[in-house]
Amino acid sequence: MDFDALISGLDRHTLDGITRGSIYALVALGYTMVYGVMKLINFAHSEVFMVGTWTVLGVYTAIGATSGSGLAMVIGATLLALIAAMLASAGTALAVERIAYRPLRKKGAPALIFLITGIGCSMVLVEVFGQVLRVFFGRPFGRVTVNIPAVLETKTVFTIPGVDLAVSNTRILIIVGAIVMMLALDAFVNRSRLGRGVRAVAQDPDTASLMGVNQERVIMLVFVLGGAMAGVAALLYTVQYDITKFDIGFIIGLKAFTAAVLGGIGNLRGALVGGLFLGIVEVYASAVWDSSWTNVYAFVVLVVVLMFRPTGILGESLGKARA
Amino acid sequence: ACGTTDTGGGSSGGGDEGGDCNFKIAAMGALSGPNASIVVPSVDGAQLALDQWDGGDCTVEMERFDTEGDPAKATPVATQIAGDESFIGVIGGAFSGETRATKTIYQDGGIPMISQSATATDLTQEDPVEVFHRLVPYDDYQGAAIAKYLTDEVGATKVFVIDNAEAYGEPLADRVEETLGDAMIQRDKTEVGQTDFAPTISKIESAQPDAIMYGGYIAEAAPLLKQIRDAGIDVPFIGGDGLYGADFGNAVGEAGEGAVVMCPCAPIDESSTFAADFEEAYGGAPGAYAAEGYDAMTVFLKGLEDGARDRAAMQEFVTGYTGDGLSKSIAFDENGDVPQDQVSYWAYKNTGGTLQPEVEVKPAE
Amino acid sequence: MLLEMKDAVLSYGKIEALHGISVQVKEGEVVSLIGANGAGKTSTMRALSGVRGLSAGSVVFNGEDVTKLRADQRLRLGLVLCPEGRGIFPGMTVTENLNMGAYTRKDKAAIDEDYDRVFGLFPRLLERKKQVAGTMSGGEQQMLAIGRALMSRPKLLMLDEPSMGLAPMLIQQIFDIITEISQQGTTILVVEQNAKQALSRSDRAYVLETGNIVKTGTGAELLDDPSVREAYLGVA
Amino acid sequence: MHTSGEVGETLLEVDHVTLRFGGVVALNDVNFEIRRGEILGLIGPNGAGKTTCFNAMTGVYTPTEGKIRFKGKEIAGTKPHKINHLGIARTFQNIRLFPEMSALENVMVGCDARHKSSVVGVLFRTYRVRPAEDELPESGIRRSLAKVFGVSRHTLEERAGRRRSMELLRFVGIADRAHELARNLPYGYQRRLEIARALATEPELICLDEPAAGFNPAEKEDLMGLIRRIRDLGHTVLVIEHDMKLVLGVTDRIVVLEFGSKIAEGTPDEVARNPKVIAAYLGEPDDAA
Amino acid sequence: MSQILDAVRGLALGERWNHAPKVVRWAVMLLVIAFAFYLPYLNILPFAYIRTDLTASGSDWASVLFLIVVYMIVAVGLNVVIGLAGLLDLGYVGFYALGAYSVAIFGSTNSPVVQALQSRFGLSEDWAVPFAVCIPIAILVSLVAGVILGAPTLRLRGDYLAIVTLGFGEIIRITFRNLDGISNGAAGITGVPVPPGPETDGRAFFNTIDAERWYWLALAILILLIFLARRLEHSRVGRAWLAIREDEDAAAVMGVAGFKFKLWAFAIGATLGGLAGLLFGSKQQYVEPNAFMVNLSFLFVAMVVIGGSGNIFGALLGAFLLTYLPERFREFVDWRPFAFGVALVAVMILRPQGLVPSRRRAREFEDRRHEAEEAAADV
Ligand SMILES: Nc1ncnc2c1ncn2[C@@H]1O[C@H](COP(=O)(O)OP(=O)(O)OP(=O)(O)O)[C@@H](O)[C@H]1O
Ligand SMILES: Nc1ncnc2c1ncn2[C@@H]1O[C@H](COP(=O)(O)OP(=O)(O)OP(=O)(O)O)[C@@H](O)[C@H]1O
Ligand SMILES: CC(C)C[C@H](N)C(=O)O
Ligand SMILES: [Mg+2]
Ligand SMILES: [Mg+2]
Repeated sequence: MDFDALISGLDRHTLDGITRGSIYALVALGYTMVYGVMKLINFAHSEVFMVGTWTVLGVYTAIGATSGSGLAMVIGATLLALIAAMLASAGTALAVERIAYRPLRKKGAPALIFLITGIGCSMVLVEVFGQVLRVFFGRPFGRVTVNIPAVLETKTVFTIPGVDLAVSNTRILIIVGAIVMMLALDAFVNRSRLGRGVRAVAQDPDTASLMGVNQERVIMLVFVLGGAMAGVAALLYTVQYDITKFDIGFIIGLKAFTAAVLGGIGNLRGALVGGLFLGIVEVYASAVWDSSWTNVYAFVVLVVVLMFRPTGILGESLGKARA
Repeated sequence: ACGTTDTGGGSSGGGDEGGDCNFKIAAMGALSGPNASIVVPSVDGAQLALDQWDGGDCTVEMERFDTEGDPAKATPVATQIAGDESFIGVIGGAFSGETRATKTIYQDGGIPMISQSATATDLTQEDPVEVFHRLVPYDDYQGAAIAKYLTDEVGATKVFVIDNAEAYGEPLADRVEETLGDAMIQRDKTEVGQTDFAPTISKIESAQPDAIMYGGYIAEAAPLLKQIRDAGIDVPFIGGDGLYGADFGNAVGEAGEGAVVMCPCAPIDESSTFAADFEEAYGGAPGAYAAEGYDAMTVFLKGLEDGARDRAAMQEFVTGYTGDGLSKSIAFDENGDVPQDQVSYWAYKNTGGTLQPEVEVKPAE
Repeated sequence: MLLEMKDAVLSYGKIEALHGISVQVKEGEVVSLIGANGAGKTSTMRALSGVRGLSAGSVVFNGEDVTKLRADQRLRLGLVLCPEGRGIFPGMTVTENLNMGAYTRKDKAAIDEDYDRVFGLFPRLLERKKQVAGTMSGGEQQMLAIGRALMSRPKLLMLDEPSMGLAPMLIQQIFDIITEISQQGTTILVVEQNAKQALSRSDRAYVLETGNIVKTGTGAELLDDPSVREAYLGVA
Repeated sequence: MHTSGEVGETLLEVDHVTLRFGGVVALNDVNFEIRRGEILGLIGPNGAGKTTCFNAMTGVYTPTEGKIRFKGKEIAGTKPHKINHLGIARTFQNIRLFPEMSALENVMVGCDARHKSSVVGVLFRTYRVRPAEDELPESGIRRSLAKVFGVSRHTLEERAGRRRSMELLRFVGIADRAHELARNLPYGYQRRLEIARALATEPELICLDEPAAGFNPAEKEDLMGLIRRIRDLGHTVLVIEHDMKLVLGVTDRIVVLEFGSKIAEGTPDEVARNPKVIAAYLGEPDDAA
Repeated sequence: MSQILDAVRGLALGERWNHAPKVVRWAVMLLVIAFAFYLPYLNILPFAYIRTDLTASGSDWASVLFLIVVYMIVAVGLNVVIGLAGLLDLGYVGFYALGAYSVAIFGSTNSPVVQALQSRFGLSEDWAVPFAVCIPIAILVSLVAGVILGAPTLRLRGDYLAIVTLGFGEIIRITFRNLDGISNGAAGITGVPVPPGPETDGRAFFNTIDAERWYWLALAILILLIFLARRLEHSRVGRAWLAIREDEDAAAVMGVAGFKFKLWAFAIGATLGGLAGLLFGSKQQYVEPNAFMVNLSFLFVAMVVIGGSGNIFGALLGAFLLTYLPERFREFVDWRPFAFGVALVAVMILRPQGLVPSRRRAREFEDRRHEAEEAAADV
């Protein structure tokens, strides 16, 4: 136990926690949106994120971006990777919806079934990168950790005076990127007409259709938006950690879902709050003790929060429970 | 129209006294799943030894049993092998966990095992069974060797030791810590599947070590090392045999330049054709513990040549075996371990993405 | 003919709720649909609005065959249902619920006018503008549902038991509103248990019995029909 | 009915209850009592606080101020299922059946409220009782076994529950669709099923929230009969209803709420003539169709 | 798949079964049970092809049967929680682990706890808590864990429970992995005791080689548990669970003590999970934390759902298929997880009600499907 380390490095740990939490938060959006509208835990969402990281690798490889490329290349490659990852993740999310959920919806299947097809889809996607593609294309696919070139090299941009905390370009990108995306999404859902449609379907699909909301479109939109956010998360993740792996989604997905619940599932701002909170708690606790208990910290915090606030920190919002 | 099948289970098999020589050897390990890449080469190595063998009137087959490295999946496999008398030896288990879970089954079945890579100390030191033998030293020695490398070769006086809290990494790091004594300044634990090591990095930063040791596998070592280098920490990084393999270089990329992997495995003897043969048969350089796999098979084959025709005879033969192998000269002590003086530890340096032998280390004792 | 449903068959699993009924509504009319519990009134409304598909038969609205259109597509054509049991969005505020009524509309100025009109009709809603709809009383929710339907500026407004759960004074008011919007040019199809009120305010009416139409006529005719009087008006 | 007291004594007392939701005062110092054996009507404009009053009486909400006493015992703050055990049952304004259970099963859940089999008792049939002669199995061996070892309480309760549930379905007049899923029943049947389910818990006080909503006049007529028969069985009835004909026709006394406050109380005649009630609620007299 | 099943259903087995005389039902049931006990020796072609040890690299048939039955016990327990009470428990592996670890920690001479007791009370090195005492300990530990987990969390709404229970499973695993002084950490505990029995030629009756004895033991326990679980289902308790699943608030107003019954469901589920874990750990004679990863929880849920949640026999079938098929098709090594995922999706889409749904669920589903289809008829 080393509380001194936590206190003395509080600034540093907070920055680390926010960085980690930003990624959780972005991925959490996908869970929260789908849950809000369909009351469904989309288990395949972690793999939507995973596909995004591979897409980044694919783009870098295709255009030959490596660490040490020129500035134009760095910006171009990063932007291209961002767009590609958003598209790929959104596409994957949509495909999951089509293949695993829509047929069930048409048949009016109970909620548990969606859970199982989601788990099935998740396994399939993991195996596609861990096994299927390896058989056809060989490396880098397979069950190994893969290096992604650090196109955007980590550099200290400025040092916060007083606390002497070095802030790097990648961290700025992650934190700012995550927050901007969240705000944009939040504004979209709460302000735009389509966003209102999303909330209406969340609360009462039948009546929503009587108001002229196309339910199928809304559901697709939700998967696409959630997927795109996971794509953004994927790019930011690779920028920070420079790796991917066939099963990389699992832990992040688990944490992101925890974050979504922590913040109040179905609530977009809740995802942000939950993600950041979880990231910070994990880092603080790991600083005091060590990282081998990380999941325990996360879940203990979850239980404690839910005991006092049964619907998460900010409560539910998209699909508020019927009173 | 109803027939019955012969599924072994007792009387069948080829072990008739002095008669024909028809046997099977089982190789058990994670042939699928995330860890397959550190197991398959050794099983391939065993197969190569069998292929190169001129068995005379003996026909021997090797059967591969996939356990995914999971003890629960390994037990039915072991029961099957132990119950089928046509198996005369087992190569494996590749991992310590599955070995721990199955060695009593093999003991009950009286079938000798030779493990090519299970290094956990307790397998032979705490509750040894007669049938278990291994061609690798146990982690205590490996840990000591790593510590020795750190102090003698690197000259480190402030080592930061990290492990992955798992059955392989933790005891290894424990042993390193023990041997280093005061030369270790701080210890930290991570978790399998972790990719963000920020808390560990900040601990390293404030500890200001002159070397870092990691006990764990490639999947976590790669991001850990990258983040260490990203944070501008340039001190030497050294890991155990869990990092041994081409995948390490691939996964860590440029950040891995100069990282050191310790392995109780000598570089393949230049004069032997093993490397070339292996490459020809499997289309790649011999990977982790390929030579040990080859040696394990060779011991069993020698036993058959020697006239061992049942498990008891084979067990007796293996226990008393001495001979030169590819990886080391082989003999087993009463616990089933190869004698310490036969083992050579090598430090391999990651240069340009591949592991190059750097220096041999002899642990103290 | 604004709306024409022909030989409609609707079933829930093995239960057939409508056995081939035909309903017509002319532009500008107020038509009511009466019948006992389980007669199929709500089912008829569902079929017309597109919440549920037909297994046989057709629906034509404003000259267009809408049988294969979804509810949201029909709404865009001006066919609007205020459903039985209200179906307000419980987690949205009163204002947001009304907003949803104008979901497909883009004419901002006219929308604002309609707000005022709805708040004028139901001052209670204005008082509770910010209340989350799920916490309102049954009758308040009913007002909201009707107000929301009006926000869609329907060509044909279908109301499924609009007076259910309302206090006597409000029932009176609801029927006045129906008359009023009808005079403003909206065609109306209404399902009512309050048959006396409904019939006296309707141009025409249909009587449904166990999934079949058993009677039709002008409101006044049916009001005088002895069998109708006995079964639905509670007058022996 | 487990205990039955004297007809006319105070059964439930709403003692100066106030209930606020944030700024909304749903009940404002409401004060009235329900007497054993009567049919009491609770009326008032929409949003007056009638359903809230029910919710406070059945443990869904806890009053902000004031007390609610049932048979002299304070019940505010007691859990809903405990309140049911004390003897209050209700129906819901928005029907809330167990949609995927059959009508019969719905009622059996109600019956279970009075049953005593525990989980352990169900598993191991430990609690044996000596059955009455007519509860013994028919066949010889089992009959003698039952005589010697008794029958588990669970078995007896199960049989009794089934029998009673069928009786109740017959009582409310929907026995013909006993085995259909509740969700597939027509609205009117669902309303009646809710009443049967509430009756199954053997309440001393049964509260009906707009039982006639969605009924046509003929059906309302039937319902009035049903409510009277419920009272004749010995239950006390509290009914919320907007249909004046029904309310005036069936109740013994009426309490009128407006904006959360009680504005009148009395016999149907008195209330119908009360100018405050007319102004707030009834409108012109001939509207009560 | 679905055609075959429909064809089978066409035979109206269920109907016939219900109308068959009691004697016939008993006879058939006894036959089925007898056949189940005979299974390890099944050796008549073509049926023998279901054996897992027929192909090269196969695994021991009786051991696989044992694992199947252990998972069936799990499925019966989880079916109470998910299928009957409608509580989504994604951390069931936690109870399974507790059962296995209880018997290891108290019954193995290699366990740090036993060793500490030995030295504290000066007991001999061979002393450990006897197996017979370990059983109630394991049951009690898992039951108490069920209550401890349930008490604060069962008040949460449906899906929150899923993530909290998932967390519970992880906490149990990580705790056992990290607490070296109690559970021997990541290395696990060897020498887990086995049920006592007469020794035959130098081996314990329940040994590692004669797996069929383990299978019979587990099977006998399973049959007893099924019998008890069915009693629960068709009782006041089963009805209460159903009512809670449908509308908890309405159930409360009807006098159903929701919390109490949910807690019971949790406790019963936990106990069965612990019991299954106990059997597993004892047969394995070794427990280690990695045997209890989250994925196993998902697998358990999949068993219950694929078979048809709410129906014990569905859950049994699910447990059988999901355990058996990967073992039977070992030769596909690395393709198995992929095939598994595809199969999960395909089966659920073709038969969303599960392979053998309970009659209630099937009926519910039929209705809803018609509705959904009609609602969608226009798209
Ligand atoms: N979702 C459903 N599933 C199955 N059957 C249904 C469903 N909805 C209605 N029904 C059945 O269809 C028939 C007609 O019901 P419908 O709701 O149209 O009647 P209604 O005339 O509106 O009655 P009410 O006056 O009670 O509202 C009834 O027998 C009812 O049981
Ligand atoms: N949970 C809540 N939060 C906020 N306000 C509430 C809540 N529940 C009820 N109210 C308000 O309290 C008032 C009384 O509601 P209640 O449901 O008791 O009315 P009611 O008399 O039953 O009316 P109706 O006849 O329309 O059903 C209403 O104005 C309602 O909006
Ligand atoms: C292949 C090796 C990394 C296995 C490791 N030495 C173990 O004992 O588990
Ligand atoms: Mg209706
Ligand atoms: Mg009300």
